[in-house]
Order: sequence, then structure tokens, then C-alpha cells
Amino acid sequence: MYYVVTLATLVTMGLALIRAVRGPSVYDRVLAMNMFGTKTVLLLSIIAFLYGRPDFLDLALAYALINFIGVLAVLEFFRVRSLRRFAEIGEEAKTE
Amino acid sequence: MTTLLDVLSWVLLTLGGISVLIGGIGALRMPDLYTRMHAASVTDSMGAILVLGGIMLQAGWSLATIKLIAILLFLLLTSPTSSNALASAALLAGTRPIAERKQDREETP
Amino acid sequence: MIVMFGIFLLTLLVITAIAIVRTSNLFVGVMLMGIASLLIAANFFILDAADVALTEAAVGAGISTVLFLSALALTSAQERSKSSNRLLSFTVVAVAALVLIYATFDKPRFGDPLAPVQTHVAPWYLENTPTYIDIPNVVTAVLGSFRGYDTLGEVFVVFTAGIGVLFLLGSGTASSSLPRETNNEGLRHYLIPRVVGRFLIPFILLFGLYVQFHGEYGPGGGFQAGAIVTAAIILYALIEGERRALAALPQRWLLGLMAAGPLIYGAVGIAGIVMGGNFLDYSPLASDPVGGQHLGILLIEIGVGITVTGVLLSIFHAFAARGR
Amino acid sequence: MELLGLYNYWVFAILLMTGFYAVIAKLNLVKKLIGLSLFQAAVFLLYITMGKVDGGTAPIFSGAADAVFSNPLPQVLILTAIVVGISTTALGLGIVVRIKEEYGSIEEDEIQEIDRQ
Repeated sequence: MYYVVTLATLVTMGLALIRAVRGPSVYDRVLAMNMFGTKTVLLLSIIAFLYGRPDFLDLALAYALINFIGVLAVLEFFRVRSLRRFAEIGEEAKTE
Repeated sequence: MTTLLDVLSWVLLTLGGISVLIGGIGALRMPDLYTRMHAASVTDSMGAILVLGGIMLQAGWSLATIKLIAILLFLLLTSPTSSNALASAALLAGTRPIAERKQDREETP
Repeated sequence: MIVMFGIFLLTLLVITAIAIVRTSNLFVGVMLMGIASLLIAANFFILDAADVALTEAAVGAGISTVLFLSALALTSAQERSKSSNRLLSFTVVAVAALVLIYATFDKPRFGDPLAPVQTHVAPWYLENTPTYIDIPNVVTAVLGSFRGYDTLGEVFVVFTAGIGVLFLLGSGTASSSLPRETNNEGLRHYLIPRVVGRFLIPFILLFGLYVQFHGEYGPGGGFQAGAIVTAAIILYALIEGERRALAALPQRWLLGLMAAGPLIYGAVGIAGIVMGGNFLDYSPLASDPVGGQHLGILLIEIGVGITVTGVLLSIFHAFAARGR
Repeated sequence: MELLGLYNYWVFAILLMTGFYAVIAKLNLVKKLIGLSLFQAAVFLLYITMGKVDGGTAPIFSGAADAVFSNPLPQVLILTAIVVGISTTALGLGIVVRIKEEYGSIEEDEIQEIDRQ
């Protein structure tokens, strides 16, 4: 039964990858990366049980905790960039 | 009793697999960013609950179950939050939902 | 069957790699690198390398994305010129790839237990870890004790890389000379990520400590723990702003941590000599040899964790300070 | 099936060369570093693949008597190499940031143009 779920997760990862490669906007790629992260957590949990080594769930736990940081970094990146753009527009307005 | 638990966990796992797959198809086929995000994030949470719940029933009472509960808890916290963060970043950057764009087109023919 | 899953994941990895090279938007490239890191970690797990997968998870999920993005914020996110000598490069690369693939036909098949790699020193490690060191995780035993020199060298490489970045970018400004604190720092206006992030940080730190001190019994150790603790503090810096993170762990301290790690590691090695053994021989450290090994591995893992935390956080702050 | 046993090595070769292509053909310095990271990842994959043993499990004793364990040595080497890899990549990014500050560009051809003047 685990195999069915693993297969579904893998196919979903493939679909998410298509979305990440096709885009079109950068946000679509971030969305795909986020999806990929959750799917990886599920995949790792299932494989830990498939291998009969449930003590390796630590890995899935690490991803569940840390994956979040990537998306926040993206948010901060866009915020800083838009702030800089506002500042540039302001300076241009001054010089004109 | 074990058979009952087995059947229940299989049902949960299958439903989880279907839910995950629907999310993947939705993220690929939906027309714009926000609808894709909707498809992906809703099924993310649902799929995580179902799949991890199914595994929990298989694991029984052990340290593994506690870890699974922790994983589920953190996933349920972080996954919607990152969707929210992403949506607000996209909205701030000026990406507009498709429904709004359609409305505009109808108002200004 | 699981091997088939691995093959599928590897195929996805190849597609991702090609997409990374083809895209001209560097931001997209970094996002795809994040996906590639997830795929590689899942593959490592399938190939029985739980420790390595945990390291890739700890480093690839947060820190490497954050570092690349901060470098992009300081430079530009768009590739301007295309590529040089495209045809020539492609020919060279294609020929080299074909030669490499041709060479693989002589390699032992995947998972062959009689391959030369498996019959050399690995059986010795697996056989003797219970007698000499007596911890369940053979990877930690080899890393900490059997190949302690090697790890000492790696710690010094990490330390040197950290020093190099600080030389290039400056060690950041003292927190007193930062511009006045505004309410606009970090992601403070984004209430939901802020609340959830604040809730998560203690758990990430706790998990980092668990990985640090559970490394002898399960996947984990100093390298992973250092990266996870760094991720927690980077999260704090992202949601509350640089200043708060620097107030919690000032730059002085980070420099101290950077230096303290290799010092602890080296001191444990010299303690071995003083107690009558060889350099990095932990057996004399306690009354019985196995106890000494336990103590030695615990101490050097702490040294490794401290170095990795200090170096990665200093690098992060150095990049962030350039942005101001 | 016999040939599928070499699939991991083929992926290694393709990944390695994809990363190498980015390093030699692309002119953007950050792109070169991304390619270098891919190159690194390919080497990691090669080592871990070689350590795998059929029917094996991760080299962490779990109490099972007849367990087969994969080779711990490549795992040790790669574990440290990942952290060293991110530190050295950060060093490379630091150099790129300084180049941007000095030259105002991170494209190799533009930098050479400025150098020639």
C-alpha cells in the first residue's frame, strides 16, 4: 500500500517540476518549490517505513521545520528589491 | 482489530495519495498563480493529514508516532504560512487574480 | 522497487539540472537549485545515506537558498550576456559525458556487494565499531574517531572559508553604528509568518540540539546540528530584522565561536597526547578506552557544531551587512 | 535490468557535465557558481552510489542480527564535503559581490572589457 502513495507522491513531484520549469512567473516557481518541499517530507516519511527504519523520521522532521525558511527568504528578497526600486524612483523624481 | 486498523490505514493512505495527486494536477492545469496556489496548498494540508495519519495507524504507539505527529503539526503550521507569504508577495508585486482581470475586461469592452 | 523510485527521482534531477543551466533568470536558477537539493536529499536517503541526507536537508533547504538570494540582492537577478562559444563548449561537454558514460560500463553494477569499494576498509569499520567505540552510528564513529584527522582538516577548511568571506566583505558593523531601528525591518509587517516563525524557532533550536547530541545513536552530528541552529537564527533575522539577531548573538561572539570550534577539536587531540596516547586518540581520556572514545567523540562533535554555526552565521551577517 | 544498474553513474556523468557546461559556457559569475554547485552535487551522488550495497540499510546498528549495512566511508566523506561545499560557495559569492562593487558588473565579458581599457 505504501507503494501506491509513494507513486502518487512521485508523480506529483514530477508535475510540480513541470510547473517549476514552465513558470511562467517567478512566483510559480516558488510555489512549485514549496510543493516539492511538502511532497519530500511525505516521501521521506513513507520511505522510512518502507525500509523498516522508522528512526530515520528525523529527516522528514528536519524538512518540515526548515523548508519554511526558503520561502521567507524569497519574501524578504522581493521586499528589499521593491524598497530599493521605490528609493530609486524617489531619487529620479528629485533629480528631475 | 489489527485488520480493522490495517484497512483503515490503507483507506487513509489511498485517499492521501489521491489528494496529493489532485494537488499536483491542479498546480499544473489551473489558469493563474492564485488558483494554482489554491489547488496546491489545500491538497498539501489534506494529503499530509491523510498520508501521515495512515502511516501513524501502521506504526502503532511508539516513538515513531510521536515524531509523525510532530511532523504533521509543523507541516500544518508552515505549509499554509508559506502559501500566505507567497500570495502576499505576489499581490504586492502587482500580480492580479484572473477573476479580477476578467471583471476588468467585462467592464471596459 | 525502491531502486525504481530512485531512478525516477534521478531522472527528475537531470531535468532540473538542464533547466537550471537553460534559464537566464538567476532567481529562477536558485529556486530550481532548491528543488535539486530536495531531490538529491531524497536520493541519498534511498541510497542508505541517512546522515548525508540530513546534512543536505539542513544545508540545502534553508542556508544555501538564503546565501544565493542575498548574493543576488547585492548583484543582479538577470543574466545579461548569453554564453560564449556555445557550440564549442557543448561539443566538449558532450564528448566528455560520452567518455564518462563509456567508462561506467567497466564499473561494478549498482549495489554489488563484491565491488572493490565494499571489500577494502569498510568491513573493518563495520566489524570493529562495536568493540572499539561501541556506538550504533558507524558514520559518526568513522567521522569522529577512525578518521578524526580528516574531519579536523574539514573543520579547518570551513573555518578558513569563513575567515575568507569576512576578509572580503568585512565582519559587519557593530550594532551601535547601525542606522536607527525602524519598524520596517525584516518581515515585521507580515503578521502570519512572524507569529508562526516565532513559534517555530525554539523547536528548530531544540531539534538542532537533539541532532547534535543524538548523533551517536541516529542520523546526526555536529555538521548537521550547526547548520540547523544556523537556520533557526537566520529565520529570526528574517522575521525580526538583522539588528535583533545581532543583539541576540553579537558578531564578537560569532567570531569567538568560529575560533572556539577548531580550538576545542585540537585541544581534545592534544589532551590525548598529554594523557599518554596519540594525537586525536580518545581512549586515554577516560578510565576505560570505550568511555574515552565516547567522551572524545562528544567533545569533537561539539567543536564541529560550534564552528559550523559560527562560520555560517558570520557569512550570513556579512552578506546582509553589505546590503545596507 | 543489468544496464539499469549503471543508471546512477550515467546520471552522475550527465549532471557533472551539465554543471561543467554552466561553468565554461556561461559568462555570468553567479551562474558559474550555480553550475559549480551542480558539479559538486554530481560528485556527492557518485560517492553515495558507490557505497550502496544490495539489500543493505544505513550503517546505524538497530539491533537486528543479520542486517547488511551499506558502506559508511563514502558517507563520512560526503557529509563533511557538503558543509565545506556551502562554505566555499559562500566564499565564491563573496568574491562575486566584491567584483560587482568594483566593476559594476558580474558578466565576464564586460569585466574583461573594463580591464582592457
